[in-house]
Amino acid sequence: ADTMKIGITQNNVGVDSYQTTYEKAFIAAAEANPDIETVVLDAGGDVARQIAQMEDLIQQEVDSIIIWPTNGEAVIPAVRKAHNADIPVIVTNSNIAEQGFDFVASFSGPDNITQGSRSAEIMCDKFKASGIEDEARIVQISGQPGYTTAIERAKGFEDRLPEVCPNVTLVETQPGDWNREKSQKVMEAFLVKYDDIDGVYSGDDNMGVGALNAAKAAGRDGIIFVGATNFSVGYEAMERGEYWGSIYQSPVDDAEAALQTAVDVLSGKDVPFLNYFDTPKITQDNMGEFDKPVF
Amino acid sequence: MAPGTLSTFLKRGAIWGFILFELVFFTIAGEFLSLSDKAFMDLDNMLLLFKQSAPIGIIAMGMTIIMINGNIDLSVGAIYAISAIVLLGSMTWPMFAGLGDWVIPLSWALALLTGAMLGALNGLIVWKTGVDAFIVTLGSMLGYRGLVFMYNGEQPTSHLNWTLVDFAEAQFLGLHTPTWFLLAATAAIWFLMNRTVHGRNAYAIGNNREAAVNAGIRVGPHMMINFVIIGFLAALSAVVFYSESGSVNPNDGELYELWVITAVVLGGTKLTGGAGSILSTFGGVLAIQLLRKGLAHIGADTSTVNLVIGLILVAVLFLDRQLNIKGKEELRL
Amino acid sequence: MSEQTPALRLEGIVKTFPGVRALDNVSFSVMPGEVHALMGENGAGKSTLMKVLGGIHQPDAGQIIVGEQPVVMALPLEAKAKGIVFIHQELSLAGELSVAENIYLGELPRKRLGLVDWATLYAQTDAILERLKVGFDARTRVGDLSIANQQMVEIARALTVDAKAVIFDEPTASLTDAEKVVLFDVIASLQAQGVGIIYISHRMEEIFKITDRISVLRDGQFRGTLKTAETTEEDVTQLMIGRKLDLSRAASDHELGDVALEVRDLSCGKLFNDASFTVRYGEVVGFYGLIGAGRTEIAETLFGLRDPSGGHILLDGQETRIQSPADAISKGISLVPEDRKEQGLVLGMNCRDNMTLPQVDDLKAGPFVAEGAEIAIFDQYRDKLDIRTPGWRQIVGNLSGGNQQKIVIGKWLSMRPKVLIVDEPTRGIDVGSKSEIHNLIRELAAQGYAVIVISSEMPEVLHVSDRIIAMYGGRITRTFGADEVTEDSLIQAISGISHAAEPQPQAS
Amino acid sequence: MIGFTVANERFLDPDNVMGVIRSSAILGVMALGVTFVVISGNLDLSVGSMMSFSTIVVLDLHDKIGPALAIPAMFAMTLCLGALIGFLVGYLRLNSLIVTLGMLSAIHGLTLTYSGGKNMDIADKEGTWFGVFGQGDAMGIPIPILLFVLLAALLGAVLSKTPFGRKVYAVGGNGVAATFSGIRRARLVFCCYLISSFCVATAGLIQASRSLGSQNTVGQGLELEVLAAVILGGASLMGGAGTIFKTVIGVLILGFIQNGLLLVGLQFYVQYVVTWIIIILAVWLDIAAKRGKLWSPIA
Ligand SMILES: Nc1ncnc2c1ncn2[C@@H]1O[C@H](COP(=O)(O)OP(=O)(O)OP(=O)(O)O)[C@@H](O)[C@H]1O
Ligand SMILES: Nc1ncnc2c1ncn2[C@@H]1O[C@H](COP(=O)(O)OP(=O)(O)OP(=O)(O)O)[C@@H](O)[C@H]1O
Ligand SMILES: [Mg+2]
Ligand SMILES: [Mg+2]
Repeated sequence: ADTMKIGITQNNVGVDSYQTTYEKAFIAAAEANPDIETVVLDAGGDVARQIAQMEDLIQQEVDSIIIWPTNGEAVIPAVRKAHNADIPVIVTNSNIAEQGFDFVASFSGPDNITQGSRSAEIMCDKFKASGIEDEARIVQISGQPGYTTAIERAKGFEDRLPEVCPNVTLVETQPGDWNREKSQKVMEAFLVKYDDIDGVYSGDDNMGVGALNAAKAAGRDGIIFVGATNFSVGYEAMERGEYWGSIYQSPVDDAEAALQTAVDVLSGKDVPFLNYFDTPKITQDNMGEFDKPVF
Repeated sequence: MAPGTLSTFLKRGAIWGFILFELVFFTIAGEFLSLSDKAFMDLDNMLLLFKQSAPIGIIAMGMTIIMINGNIDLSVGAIYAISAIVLLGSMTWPMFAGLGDWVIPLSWALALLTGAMLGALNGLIVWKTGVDAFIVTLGSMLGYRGLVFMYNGEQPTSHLNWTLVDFAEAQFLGLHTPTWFLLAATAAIWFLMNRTVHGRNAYAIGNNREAAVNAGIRVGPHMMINFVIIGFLAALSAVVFYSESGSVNPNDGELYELWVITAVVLGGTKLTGGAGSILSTFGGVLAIQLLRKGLAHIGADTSTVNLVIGLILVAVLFLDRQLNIKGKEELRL
Repeated sequence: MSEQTPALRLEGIVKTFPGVRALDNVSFSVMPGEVHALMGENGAGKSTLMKVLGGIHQPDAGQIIVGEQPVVMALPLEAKAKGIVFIHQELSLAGELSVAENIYLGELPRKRLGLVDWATLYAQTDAILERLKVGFDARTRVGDLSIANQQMVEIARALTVDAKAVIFDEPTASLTDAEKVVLFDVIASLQAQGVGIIYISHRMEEIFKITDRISVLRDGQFRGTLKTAETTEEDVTQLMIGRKLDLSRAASDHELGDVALEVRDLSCGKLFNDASFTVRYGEVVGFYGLIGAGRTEIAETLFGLRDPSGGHILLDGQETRIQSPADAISKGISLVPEDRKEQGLVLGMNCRDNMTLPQVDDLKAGPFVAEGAEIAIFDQYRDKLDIRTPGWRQIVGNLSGGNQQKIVIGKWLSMRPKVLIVDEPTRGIDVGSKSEIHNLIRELAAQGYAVIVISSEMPEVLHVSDRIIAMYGGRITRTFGADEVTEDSLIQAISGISHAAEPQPQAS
Repeated sequence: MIGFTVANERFLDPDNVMGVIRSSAILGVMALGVTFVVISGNLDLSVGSMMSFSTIVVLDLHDKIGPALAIPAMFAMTLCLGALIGFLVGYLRLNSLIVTLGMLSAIHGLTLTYSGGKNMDIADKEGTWFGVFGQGDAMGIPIPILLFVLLAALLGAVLSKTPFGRKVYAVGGNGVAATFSGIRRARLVFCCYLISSFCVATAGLIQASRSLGSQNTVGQGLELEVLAAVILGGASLMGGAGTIFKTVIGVLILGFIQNGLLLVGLQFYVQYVVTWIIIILAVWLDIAAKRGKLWSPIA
């Protein structure tokens, strides 16, 4: 068969190691397959640039486009253009809005809402185990304002928590911008402000570890830290027993799933429209089952 | 011909030389590195180049006059986002419900008005308080961004109107709608700066503010007008872009100020004010978009793109400097 | 004249700045068709008074009467509207704009829709430039003009409106004799049109040539008005500085030492060619020439600011290359530059810091700057040069023009160089201080310094120099000894018509 | 300030005040260097990205060659970057805004290449003494504060008392006149960028030591905050004005605003708006006091 030319436009590669690892894994997976050639682009978080990249990929007549949307709705017209040019589009990591489903071949990625719910469950289970499920007070450090992933995780968490632990109060939420240092500052202020914090939920482990550092520096023990996207720092903190749990999500799986979906679509296989890969809970109890994350 | 337009055009030729270099380089490199069978200089690709330059380019025109005037505006990215929110948000407001597609011009007007007013607010503060524009707009970059988030929290504001999308994607005489707006903005601003009293006074103010004051030029209103114009253009850029894309994230437009300023300075406008040319800014905008496109064309990865963009900026400056050296007789300062 | 109403009248004007009472109850008036000189030492308050008149400063007390009406002018714009045109002491131009736009700055002719009426603008400008007999046209970028020509642009502004009164604040400070003639013609024609003219200058010969009356300010106070025809230089000076001037040439005859500086066939591109001359210890060499003659460029080359394209520089008989000003300073060369605002001073810095700037590296106590030593230097030269300032902490930008110039001179004198080059040293300096500076230059020579004086004022060159080098078009045309020089031969030498033997400079 | 105290009584709690100063230390140290650059009439927008670089490099080298060697190695590498910028701006006379903007991007690329895009963490966090710079105490004062204060005192003295400092003001105030006064402008600007990069390296050290692990974007966006602090302190973008002391004030104002707003617990976007208002009011009142008039005299 001819080689397949697959273009990908990622959201914002430089911003965290998840996305960088994703990019590397994607390139590695593509190189491993002699039938695939790829153009790997990064939108740098800018919708306008991403749309321009879509147009460029269409103009370069690639066979398929994978997009990690910077904005699940803004890219729909660009996706439609690809669709009209008979280029199948695969959405990766975070989905586009429903209006655009008609123009998309498949979505491949994690389910961020479910991730948020699962974090709530991890946190609640731990409170129950410690017997404080009726009085616990928690704070949330969310991801960068405006990012779908940040929004969905927060939503999943906030919706699920009252269902499983109705008496736990979420006292305040502030964004940590996916940034460990920023999150540490936010947590420092929380610690000054609230004498009683039993749990911290952060949108990813990077921020979670920042919060953990703040708590350690202030000498506040006994706080339950739960995150998402288990980074290696988070994994290590769990090994040390300082950090309770997270969601295991591998950018390598994410990247390989997206590429495989594209290949499947191009070779005419039937693929499910929503192609979630599993992102299980990871806590100090079961972490032995998981490899340490590479990022 | 307005004074010096042609000669400054030639003197600031570095940017056009650089564009030429980019074209040649990416064409040749593309032969070896690109996956695509299409040439880099393919007509469609060049048409896309203009279209894709529009969001930054339209704002850059406003930034040029602000900088010629001796000020700077760091809040354009935030104004861009607010205007986009007003544009898309207002289309779904219940009070406009019965209007059908007539809501479009209304929303456009509202968005443009918003931009102009936010610009006016900046201008008014700069004028009346005497605080440096850098600080005022650094502040409003943050403050306006706060307003963006107030409208819809962290949620994107969306309204996909296919009539609008079709209009924005249309091509007239081969050029895309955004290209037309970019060209119109460029022409209008060129005319303003080279043909009108306001434009010439703006140059004088940026060049030697004391002299302008002594000559009886009212500095405040001129600055204010320019801030209104850049606000308007930031909104116009948003209107053009979001008509097509239909959804705005609250952090859209972040870092636009830096890209815009880069384009303007690449075009030879002085940060200290008083000198600058609209056409060269146009060149600066094209050069940046060409660079992004070219690097994508040859498939450079993220770290390379960052590295190369940075080094190229420095290289262009260096080239420009070499071109402008008057010779060995020059004073060594 | 006396029964007419004055074009302009000032009554009891008071203006204070922090630490300075710049104007203290000043009253005077200007008749239509009169050229009225305003004189006073540096810092006496002349510019301040005119700025009050021009709407740039607001008086603390007193009133301004134009025609019959008392007026309040909150803005320069309003002064202009009242027919008061102000030609500034410091150039007030936008260098990036064209000559025409600068002349009509703030009042560009308009068409509909706020468009500039370029045709009218250029036509009017060309007419004005015609009258001024200058060699540039309306479309030239002002930044490309020499200082003298920029000054002419400034002067051209006086001709743009139907003025009631025109204020010239030291217009000739950076003009050479050729342009002065033109300026005086302009003033005469304004006078003929019945415009009242206020003329500020430190040059007595001009004052006596063109003015009708002279008003004198001293330390911000009005000292009286004299009829020019009925007074003498001595009287005016007496009124200004409160004593008589000693104009005799001090300490002129002393032994000359060895050759300090020798320049052989020095060239720099098209700026100047094959310049050869020597300066001996104890000698003052004057450079005289028209604008663009290349005197400044030679000085800049000697100071390491330009790369010579050929020739040799010998200091104490040793051939040297001067790489940079720092290098020049370390080799004992100092330059008092011609443009004090751009080249001489950091306007936002205080007086002391400006004065000690070139030697701040040497004034150390441990790792720090020795403030005591600095203040000592400042005090020494403040007294020596009679610098008027409330104290060393004053920001230089707030000093009067002449006092700024003195700071620059003090800065380089305090370096105690071997070779001191002064470029237009007395530009904007009052008569008293001027003769002090002349004496100082002579004194320095007597102490054994080698001094080069570049000046566009013939009396000055004649007064201070042991030898005079005349330049024309980038070439040295002739060298005069103090005894052989006459005004006529000097004028011939600088206009390229002297000495058939000298090679004629190529037109460039 | 009063508002914050009323809104949350813990604002003036010594622990909180100490905390704010400590977390401002990183920003503050960088601002010290940028003050030199700004006074000399230039800009430095690369400090954030350079700080990420320093942090990543020292963390990486920590495990490879040990902290004792890693620290000087990181300083050397950061100073090289500073020297490069200094060369471009000082000797080649390129526009500093664009050069440093370009370097912002280029150094980010360099960092990504260096780290392979991964987070960088010290493997044995318990067993290293490296944490002392960010977490340690000396005589009850946190080391970051101590470093900040020492560096501020040192650089403050350099700027206000030494010939070098005097020349920085001169070059920023009027570069041409400074050259005419025999100041080697290129060398001086070069030195300012070296100082700036030294400060950045120190900030990177504190940052790395504080969290013993970090990400490629740790310094992202700090350049504007640093600049805001410097300007808030009264330095002029035109050069020639500003002091280290005022910069420290600017840093603290910014730090306390951020902390105060967090303590009040406003929505983050309300914080944005309030920060905007406070910054403009602060600068406005400052210059209004200087000119003795509330409204600007601009016609
Ligand atoms: N803006 C200002 N702030 C403070 N002091 C000032 C200011 N402007 C002028 N002065 C002071 O007012 C006094 C009068 O200055 P002015 O410029 O009027 O002198 P002048 O007579 O024009 O002198 P020159 O012949 O040197 O030009 C001086 O002592 C000067 O230092
Ligand atoms: N014929 C000319 N062609 C080009 N440029 C000229 C010409 N005449 C004068 N200039 C410009 O005018 C400037 C002033 O000349 P310069 O400073 O050498 O004169 P000068 O002899 O020092 O006289 P002064 O210092 O009294 O003005 C020169 O640097 C040059 O740029
Ligand atoms: Mg004066
Ligand atoms: Mg000269």
